[in-house]
Amino acid sequence: MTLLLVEQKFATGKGLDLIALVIIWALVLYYIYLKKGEVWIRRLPALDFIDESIGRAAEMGRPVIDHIGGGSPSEENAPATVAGLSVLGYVARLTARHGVELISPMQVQSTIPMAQDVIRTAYTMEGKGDVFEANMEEMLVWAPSNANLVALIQRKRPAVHIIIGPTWHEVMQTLEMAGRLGAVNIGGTNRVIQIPIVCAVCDMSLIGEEIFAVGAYLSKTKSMVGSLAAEDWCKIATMFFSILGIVLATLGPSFVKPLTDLFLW
Amino acid sequence: MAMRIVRRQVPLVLTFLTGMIYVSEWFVRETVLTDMTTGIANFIQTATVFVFLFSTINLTVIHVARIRRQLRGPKQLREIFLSSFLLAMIYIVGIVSAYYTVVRGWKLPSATPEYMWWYNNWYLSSSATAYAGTLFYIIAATYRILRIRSRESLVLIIGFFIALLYTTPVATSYIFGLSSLGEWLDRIIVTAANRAIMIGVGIGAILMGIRTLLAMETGYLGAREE
Amino acid sequence: MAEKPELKEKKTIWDKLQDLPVSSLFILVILSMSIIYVYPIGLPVPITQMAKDTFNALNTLPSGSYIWIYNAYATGSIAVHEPGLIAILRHSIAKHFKIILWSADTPIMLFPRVLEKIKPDLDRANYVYGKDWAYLYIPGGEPIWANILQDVWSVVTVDKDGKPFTQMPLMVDIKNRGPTYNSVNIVFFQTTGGETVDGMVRQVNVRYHQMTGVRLIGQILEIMVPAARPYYNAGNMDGIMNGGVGAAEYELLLGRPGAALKVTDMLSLAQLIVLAYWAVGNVGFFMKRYSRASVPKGGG
Amino acid sequence: MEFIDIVGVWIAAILTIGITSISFKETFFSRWSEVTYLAMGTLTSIVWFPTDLRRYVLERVAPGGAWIPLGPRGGYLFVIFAVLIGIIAYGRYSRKYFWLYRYYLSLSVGTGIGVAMRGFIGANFLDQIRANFLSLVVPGDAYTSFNNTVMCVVVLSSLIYFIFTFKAIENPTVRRISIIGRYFMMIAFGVTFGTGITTRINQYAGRIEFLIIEWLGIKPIA
Repeated sequence: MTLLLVEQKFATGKGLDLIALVIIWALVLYYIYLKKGEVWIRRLPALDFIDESIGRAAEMGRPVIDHIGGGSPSEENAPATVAGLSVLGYVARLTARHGVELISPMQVQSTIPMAQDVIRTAYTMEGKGDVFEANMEEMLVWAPSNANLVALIQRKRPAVHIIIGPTWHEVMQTLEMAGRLGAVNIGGTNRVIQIPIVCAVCDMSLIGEEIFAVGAYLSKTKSMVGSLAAEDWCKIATMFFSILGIVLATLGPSFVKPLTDLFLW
Repeated sequence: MAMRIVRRQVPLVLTFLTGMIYVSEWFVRETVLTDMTTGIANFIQTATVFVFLFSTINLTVIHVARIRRQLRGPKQLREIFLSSFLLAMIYIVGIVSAYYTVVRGWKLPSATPEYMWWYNNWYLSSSATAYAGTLFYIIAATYRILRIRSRESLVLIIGFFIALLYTTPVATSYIFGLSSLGEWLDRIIVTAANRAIMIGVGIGAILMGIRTLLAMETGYLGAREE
Repeated sequence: MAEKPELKEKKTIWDKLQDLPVSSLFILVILSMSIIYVYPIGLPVPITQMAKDTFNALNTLPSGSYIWIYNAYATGSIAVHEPGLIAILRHSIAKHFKIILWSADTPIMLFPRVLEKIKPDLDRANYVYGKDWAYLYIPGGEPIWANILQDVWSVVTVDKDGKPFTQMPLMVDIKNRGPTYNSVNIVFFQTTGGETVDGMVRQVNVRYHQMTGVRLIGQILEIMVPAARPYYNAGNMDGIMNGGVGAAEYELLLGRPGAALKVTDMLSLAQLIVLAYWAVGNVGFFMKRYSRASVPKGGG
Repeated sequence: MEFIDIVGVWIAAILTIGITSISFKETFFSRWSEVTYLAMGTLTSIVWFPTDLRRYVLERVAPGGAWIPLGPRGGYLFVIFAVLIGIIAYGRYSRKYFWLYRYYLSLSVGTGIGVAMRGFIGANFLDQIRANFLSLVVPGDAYTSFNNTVMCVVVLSSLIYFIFTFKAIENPTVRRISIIGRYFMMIAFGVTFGTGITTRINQYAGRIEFLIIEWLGIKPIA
């Protein structure tokens, strides 16, 4: 009876999804609260590059453009938008410290307040809250489409152009124009179709999931870095199951069937 | 302290609850949960109706700031002319068209001939060109950036070269084996590499989601209270 | 780019080859595309298996089937998606399918352009709006598509112009046939965003293919095909119309040459020009590097 | 053709040329076109406001509904609360009340994260693992066997490239494997870049078509 009830209440075909999600949650909690985030992490060269290039922008006296992409926060690109915002927060602290002009073009109306809060906090922490208040609207300039972004780049001639977040075709246009005008391009996106373009055109690029790791890396808090280890365990699990599946499939279709069924359960 | 809870903790709890409701709705067939997710989606839809002025306010404020500053040379004048033109267009065309859609019985703007004239001639042509204009950026990048600088870029360029030939109809009809080679690359290498990236992006996004729901990644709310 | 001390180095021909003004490339591409548009050569267009499958997915259905068309293209790709939509509509009309289109804001604004072109076909086949075809305004993503296939009446009850479904025999008929998925034989979607493909496969193919045998085809941009091809290979999609080239192939298969076919000449020529420029840049780069390497150290 | 249509075609042609010229160089003409486009894009949200207001607010508080805030249509209280939150979002212009909009944001981000999490776990993670279960030896079909082997190598080596926190990735052998993965990804990127050019040419062809046929009135030779 109870089983029947469970059967009725539980959506079919999603059994393993739920188990995997629970395991991932457990792993994250384990690394954060029990291991206290004591893990080794490999260097991401793109991040040192951000520091360097903003320093160079300060020497040249040219602005920095940081763009978080055109994803809406209430859709499935939300995680990438949040990742873009954490980079924006870091960049804003650096520009506040060096006294470089920061411009963050906004493509979606509902992300304007988010970016505003991030930049305001960064400037306040560096003791330059008044600079932000005076230039708020110029920093968060409304540029909904590719042509506006390109024109903004042409007008401002940035020294550094950062674009991290969910991006569509505008990434090609902005990166190329910024590069042609002599800016350093740093890019990263979660959208599989646009990754090749970012990777081919940028001076320094973050491929795919690296943009999610950046937030944790930049925060330098141990618990955040710890959660990256959970991510790696997921990849190890992927490899393990893939190899298992490949071995079973090579032995014969009847061997792999139980495993396939498990994944379809 | 109380303010801090209202300002900061309650939104974080709300984020957590909303996220969890959406995730559990996926797994459990329960009318209450479905109703809640539909309710939240509708709620956001309704609330989003009102953010439509953010962009206009931003442009207006920048315009006023430009005028307030002393006029300095032709460049400044040019900017002022352009932004005046911009705001005039937004206010006049926008408000008049909105007025007409109301007068015509609250129909879709597409049923308003006055607006459709603007849409077809002003908006459609410019947006279509802006989107399609990616062509010029991508070919400029091809010429300027795709140089064989290192072994890695050589590999990238081999893929690029084959793909560009493979998608040229005339080349596939004259070069033997090109279309099967291109299709093989597309079907095997690209699929496999995309799959690895998709797995990574998926895991990364889920972990990012967990960090956000656990209120560790609070970047979107500002890193901390001032 | 930090200010480097200016090295007074004479510009060689190789340097010049590397820094040809990009505007020359742009003008060359625009001019060649325009000229070949006016004086087409008619270069051959090979027909791929994918295009044949797409065509057959529609062609093998009995007449009187229901085709549902979801449009989600932006203004920028009207040159790609309009010919595709027109070809599919012409084919459906010729096969006497019942046609239901649905979309959000932008494609509705663009639809009059398409309607103008298919008007003769509609008249010839005596298609009546509301009886044989309908256009619905339904914004929203994947969750909404799931609801549409379950019961379209629960999502909307009026068409794009506000005409109630009760006055439309087609929609009444769909209601009388039970759940909406009984009246869906093939779904065709057009999109410029990658997420639509995944969502459509999940909602149409994965949920209903085994139950009702519904077919799924879609027209996507060429750049999205590598990401979508796994679905086609796995049989989740019965066919993919490969952007503008796919539309041209479809026009050829249908025997109604149209706008897409004219573009293929432009495509061939423009791509060859881009390749030529790219080659020139790389030759400059290599020769420069080669001559640099042969000069004794100290030059820069 | 009426006068207003002729004006329309001319404006469309001027804007087409103007927006194209942005990619060449910044000029007054290109800036004017860009500003026009910005205006048209921005005023769209104003034009749609009455429609959205009717559809998402007024129709939801139409008579015959309920006050209880649940269900697909939502109750009156729910809608009124949403309207309040929507208006509160303008609190961002006040330093004192800027925290108010966080309520709107938290729901919005929560939704996005929830949708992403539940969607990605199946489609991007488990389904992709399942797609890897390929037989390396298909009897009597060397070509498929070869293809499957290549696919497995590419997927596994690329995955190793993305590992962040295991010391093992500093091991030279593992490192070499991850570099192989990176090379495979580069080929894939090159292929996608190449097809990108095709896509854009096809799209721009539409603009050239417009200029030639509708503006210049030249009929192409069939």
